[in-house]
Amino acid sequence: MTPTAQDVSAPGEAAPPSDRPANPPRAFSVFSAAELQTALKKMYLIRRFEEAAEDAYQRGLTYGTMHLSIGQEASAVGACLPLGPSDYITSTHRGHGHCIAKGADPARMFAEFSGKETGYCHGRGGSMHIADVENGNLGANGIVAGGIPIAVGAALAIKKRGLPNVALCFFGDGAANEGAFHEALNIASIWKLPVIFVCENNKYAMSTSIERALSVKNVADRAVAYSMPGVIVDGNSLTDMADAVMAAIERARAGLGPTLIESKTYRIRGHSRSDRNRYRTKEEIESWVARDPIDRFEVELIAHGLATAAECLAIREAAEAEIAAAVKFSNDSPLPDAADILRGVHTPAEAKP
Amino acid sequence: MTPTAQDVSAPGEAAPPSDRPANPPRAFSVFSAAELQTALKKMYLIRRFEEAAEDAYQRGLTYGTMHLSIGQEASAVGACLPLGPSDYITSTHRGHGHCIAKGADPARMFAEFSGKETGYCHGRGGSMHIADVENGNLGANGIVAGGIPIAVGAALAIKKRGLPNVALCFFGDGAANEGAFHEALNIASIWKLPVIFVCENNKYAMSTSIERALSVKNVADRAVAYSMPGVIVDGNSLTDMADAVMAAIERARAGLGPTLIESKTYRIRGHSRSDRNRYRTKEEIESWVARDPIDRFEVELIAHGLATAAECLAIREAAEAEIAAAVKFSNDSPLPDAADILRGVHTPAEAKP
Amino acid sequence: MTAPLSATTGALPIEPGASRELSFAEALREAMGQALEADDRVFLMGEDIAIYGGAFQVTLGLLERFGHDRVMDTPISELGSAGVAVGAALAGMRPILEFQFQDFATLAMEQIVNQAAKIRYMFGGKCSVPVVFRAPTGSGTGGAAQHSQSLEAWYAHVPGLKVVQPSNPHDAKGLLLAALDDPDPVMFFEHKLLYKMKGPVPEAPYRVPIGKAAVVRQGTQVTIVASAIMVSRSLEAAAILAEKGIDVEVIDLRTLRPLDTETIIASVKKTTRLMCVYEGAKTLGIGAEIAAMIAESEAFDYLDAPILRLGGAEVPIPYSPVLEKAAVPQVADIAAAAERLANKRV
Amino acid sequence: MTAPLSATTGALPIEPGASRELSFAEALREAMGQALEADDRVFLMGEDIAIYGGAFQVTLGLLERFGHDRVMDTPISELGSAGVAVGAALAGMRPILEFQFQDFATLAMEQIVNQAAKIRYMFGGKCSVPVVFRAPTGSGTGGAAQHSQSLEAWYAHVPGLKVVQPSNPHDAKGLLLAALDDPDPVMFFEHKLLYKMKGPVPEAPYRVPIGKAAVVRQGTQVTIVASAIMVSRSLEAAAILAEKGIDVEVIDLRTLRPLDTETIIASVKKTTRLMCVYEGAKTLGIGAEIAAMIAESEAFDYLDAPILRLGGAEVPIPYSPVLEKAAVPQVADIAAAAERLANKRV
Ligand SMILES: Cc1ncc(C[n+]2csc(CCOP(=O)(O)OP(=O)(O)O)c2C)c(N)n1
Ligand SMILES: Cc1ncc(C[n+]2csc(CCOP(=O)(O)OP(=O)(O)O)c2C)c(N)n1
Ligand SMILES: [Mg+2]
Ligand SMILES: [Mg+2]
Repeated sequence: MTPTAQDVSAPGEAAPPSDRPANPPRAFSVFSAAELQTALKKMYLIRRFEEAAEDAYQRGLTYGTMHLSIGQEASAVGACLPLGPSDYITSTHRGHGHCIAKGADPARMFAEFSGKETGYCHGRGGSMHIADVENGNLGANGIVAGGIPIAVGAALAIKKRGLPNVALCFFGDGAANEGAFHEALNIASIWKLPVIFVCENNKYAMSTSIERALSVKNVADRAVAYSMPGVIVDGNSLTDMADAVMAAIERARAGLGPTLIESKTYRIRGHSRSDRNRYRTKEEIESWVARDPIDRFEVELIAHGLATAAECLAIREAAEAEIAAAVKFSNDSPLPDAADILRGVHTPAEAKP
Repeated sequence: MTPTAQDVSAPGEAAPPSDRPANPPRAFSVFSAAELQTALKKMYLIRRFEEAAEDAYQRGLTYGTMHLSIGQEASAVGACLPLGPSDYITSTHRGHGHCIAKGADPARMFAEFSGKETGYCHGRGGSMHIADVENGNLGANGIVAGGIPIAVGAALAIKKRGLPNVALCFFGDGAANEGAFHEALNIASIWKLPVIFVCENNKYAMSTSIERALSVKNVADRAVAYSMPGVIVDGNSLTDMADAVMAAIERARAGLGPTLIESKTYRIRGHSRSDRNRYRTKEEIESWVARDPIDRFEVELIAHGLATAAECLAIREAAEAEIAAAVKFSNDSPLPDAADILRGVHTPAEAKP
Repeated sequence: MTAPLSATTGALPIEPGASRELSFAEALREAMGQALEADDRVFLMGEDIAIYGGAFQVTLGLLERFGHDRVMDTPISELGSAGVAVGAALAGMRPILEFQFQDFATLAMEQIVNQAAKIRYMFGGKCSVPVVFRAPTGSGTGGAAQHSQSLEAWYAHVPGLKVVQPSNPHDAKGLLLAALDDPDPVMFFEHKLLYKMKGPVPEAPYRVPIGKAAVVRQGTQVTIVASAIMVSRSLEAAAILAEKGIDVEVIDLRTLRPLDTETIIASVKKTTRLMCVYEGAKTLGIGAEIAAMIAESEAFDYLDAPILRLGGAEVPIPYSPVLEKAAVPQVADIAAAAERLANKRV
Repeated sequence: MTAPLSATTGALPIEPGASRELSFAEALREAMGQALEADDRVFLMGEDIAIYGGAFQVTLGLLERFGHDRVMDTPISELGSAGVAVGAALAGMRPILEFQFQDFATLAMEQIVNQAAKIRYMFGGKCSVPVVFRAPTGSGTGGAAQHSQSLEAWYAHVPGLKVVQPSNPHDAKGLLLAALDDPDPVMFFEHKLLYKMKGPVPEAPYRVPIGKAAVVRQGTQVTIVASAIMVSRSLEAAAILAEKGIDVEVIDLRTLRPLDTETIIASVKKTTRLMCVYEGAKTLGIGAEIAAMIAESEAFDYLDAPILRLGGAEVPIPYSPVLEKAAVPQVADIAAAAERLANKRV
């Protein structure tokens, strides 16, 4: 779908066609302005969701650990933009962004984050296990690399069922040193499965920099060990991510098998609550704050006449309002009933298919 | 050491210097004729040991499973030729060859294979767990890829202790698809450890051909994923193996880290007792029988004037006699005492260092 | 419920017309064949299960009938394969993954225990993971320490898993079909020494319910609780003791998780003496749970003697046959222990 | 033996001059520092143990003192790291490998159980594998199902392993130094909620022997056997019951394998009532072994009531605090159960 007149008809400062940059990203000719604006909104939702989570933590309202993806929003939203609800994703401990990008409701997410009965997992899972299976999100995962073979399995199911879908698998640079990564990529390759491996390389696994843990310069350099393309993408560019994933989807649909995409990005916040930031410099962090993926996408949208500054502001405010409402929904929600603790371990007999 | 006059002074048909092939393998200038003849003897010991094992099995005298390496002798002996007793190896389920190559006593090996108290492991281990730790053999291993990280650990100990040694790790093509392979090679690379990975690619993991299980053409192609050299060697050539390992040792000693050597070879026998050979053709097997590594090394030794045909025959007969004696030693040996079953689980208190 | 096994042979009485003699391996193969025929979602994965027919030939011939898409050889990648099975199950399939030996499932514990067992609960009960993990277990084949383990108790400790371990061909087929019906993950353990055991197996598909033990021999003086190969050994021991006038009841657990506590408690109340026979290491083997369960149950008051456990020796399984035999309970050990127990009084 | 903990605070009485108050984490850190100083062969491996100081800051500051060669960050490769530790131990070193959470050791079971635990035996007793695997365990921090497990019982089921689980700073230091002396592999489990617990810890190196339980409170009516965080919870429960006139003895297991059966049996003979309190899933948790051991021991005859087990609920650990608390025994649960038990009669 190319943008229609209607999509860009909003008032204000959208650049006139003559001023627009040459060589627009492919995503700009595939997705409508409305779709692209929704992507922008998702980035704001992620940012605000995590700021709200941080705030709840600082005010002593939360409990478990949390891993924030602030700074990585383009990677999550760009990768999910070409996916539909019947495509699968698997996510990680740093999964709020992926989950919102795949279309989850922030209110039920915040409720889950807060351990409430109204959360996606009825409070059983928490931040690290939010899943939205109906929307094709097979869940965040507390185990580094745990989701990689699961995504391959989902792709196997897609292939067996003859569906046109893909499974997209998010993981970090640290996960690329797990045996599960190796086994899963090998299997995906030999069976030519429709799976897209998206490594979000944010330069650190907790405190451990890739220089000290990874035996190659780029995670994508490992693709040759599995005879699949290895693509390096600027993970702070939503459109670069979307374009790379679109190419991988085409490859997968053509029966050519998996692609490994390395999204070079950066997490602005610490690894988790316990991070005292002993392992990176303020300068490094600030240099990445300056490359903010949301700002960048806004500028791009405006430059290409796909949104006006006023629209962007409205989108941001709508996202803020939505997260405020999500927090309120969560705060107003009940905690689970302790008497109910066993519910969900096994499928009840009457539900058996 | 270059061969001395004394080394080649045996009577008979050794080729005169003028007739010898140009470009001799490096091993022929590094090892003495006596050392090379010992290598030939080890190949014969391996062959006869395994034939004797097969015979014992066919006569119903053995019990557990066994994995024969007939056809792969050059790989084992060539790789171990440059090693000394303070270098370590780790081996596999198909480990008789490695064990003899590293200098073990076939009599105690056969006793172990036969579950006798006089065996290397006092009958506790059997074929799949023969170890000879004093000689630097950290053991066969019943777990595919189980020995790979152990070899890396031994190399770490070497480095920490400032020793000039290496650890050499044998494994099969099938093992290259295990997560342990990936994790171990990555660690060895980032820590620049003195370890040599020797993948004996005999084209099959049990019944599963590399074409159906391995996502690259050569296992050595995976070396780039760990920034180490990947070397493909004709594993049926003892000298090619020895030369490749010598280069890897030099690299390791220079502090440059690990090497991955892929030894292309073939097992002539079935995978194990239970193999009904449903997965490969007679023609394929026969084509490899024609490439017998022992014949080939003999021809080479003779061509280069390092042994005479008569010497080779004598070596072979000596090996046959040694294995016959080993079988007799084993047959004459007692079984373990069942009352002793708990011995060896824990280090006795008095032995604590 | 299954008809009780005959005390001497361990075989089920043949219902005329309904069943033929099949081996344990054949019974499993028939169950998988029927499941593959009946349900498109079912497929098999494992190392060398296709052309080779599996290390123990359990899947022999299924490749020819169902092709490589349904009978898939995996690379030697236990963790990855387990994860693939979990993912496929989440996405609507019903995979059966064969581990070549139970020992190698140690490589896949993460996926089995952290993912398969927990996903349904962690996700708030919104999905399920219908996967069956099959694995040959136990000693007796000279496999030594890394090919002979009986770690069933590990899985039986994990909420979210079901653990099944048949003792005869009939139950092998019926429990495997029941496992395949189950929407949640099932560990299915097959003792290697049973693969060649013959017994009557009805041809039409049937289910042996998960979670139900079977009283395979009625008795009044001692209850022996066993599973897998220990059932036939216990029946043999019971036959020996019968000649000495000691009347032993034998319970075949069939399912290790969830335990059929009712059947065990009822038996102990009747016999007043309990012995647990199992192959895994005695400490924290399945018999530990059974003993503990009885010791805290209403049956405690009925006990006329301490609860005896005959488990595996506290060693890695040794290679040499003389040691290997000594490492796990044999018929004579069971008979002697049961006799001691029968004569003990509080 | 350690001096008994004070019943109310769970702290050891201070011997003047001999010890200072340290936290559990500090005690472990001191033990590792002293071992690194005393023995060149000792080194630490683990994820983020160097600059970061470990997820729970246990190794904080050791990098600065001993450098990257002795305090080694590993990639996220639990199986590989465990194998590297095993290999280094075989080749003369004494590695301590920290798993960031016990849950992740599921990835390394192969190396721990098939290799570390069995190598000495498989190799005929010719070598040993002196490696210490440390891991934080347990729930109570909102880590949810994949960061809160208590799978100690798995390891306690494995011949060839020793399994240690201290309950206070004093034992943490002494047991860790004892584990490092041990020529065989030792699993060392640290309950996360204990890391900040303070208590007296002598400065000079000392050992708390592996395999010895401690009677941390003397009592006459009920024996509670516990370990890790359940020791202080049981002591609190005992203090509550003391006010009701119920006199509870509390045993701190300290070592889960090998079990100190002697101490437990002696206590049960005295009190005639046994309760096992543990955090792992009730089924086949460590309490199953203790109950079963007593039920077959000479103490059986002394029992005046069934053996009670208070274990974890049969669920993956849930996230929400209200559920998480309900999933494992709390002080009130222990007090209520012990009171019921004290009033029970056969
Ligand atoms: C198997 C496993 N090992 C260790 C951990 C602890 N852990 C959680 S996140 C993390 C770092 C992961 O790094 P990376 O994959 O780069 O993802 P990022 O956090 O940078 O997004 C670690 C070590 C874990 N959760 N699972
Ligand atoms: C972890 C593990 N998985 C499976 C097996 C069963 N098994 C033993 S050898 C073997 C094939 C190994 O193939 P390869 O590594 O190529 O060595 P080869 O037998 O060809 O020498 C298999 C599957 C095992 N021993 N360990
Ligand atoms: Mg990272
Ligand atoms: Mg092979």
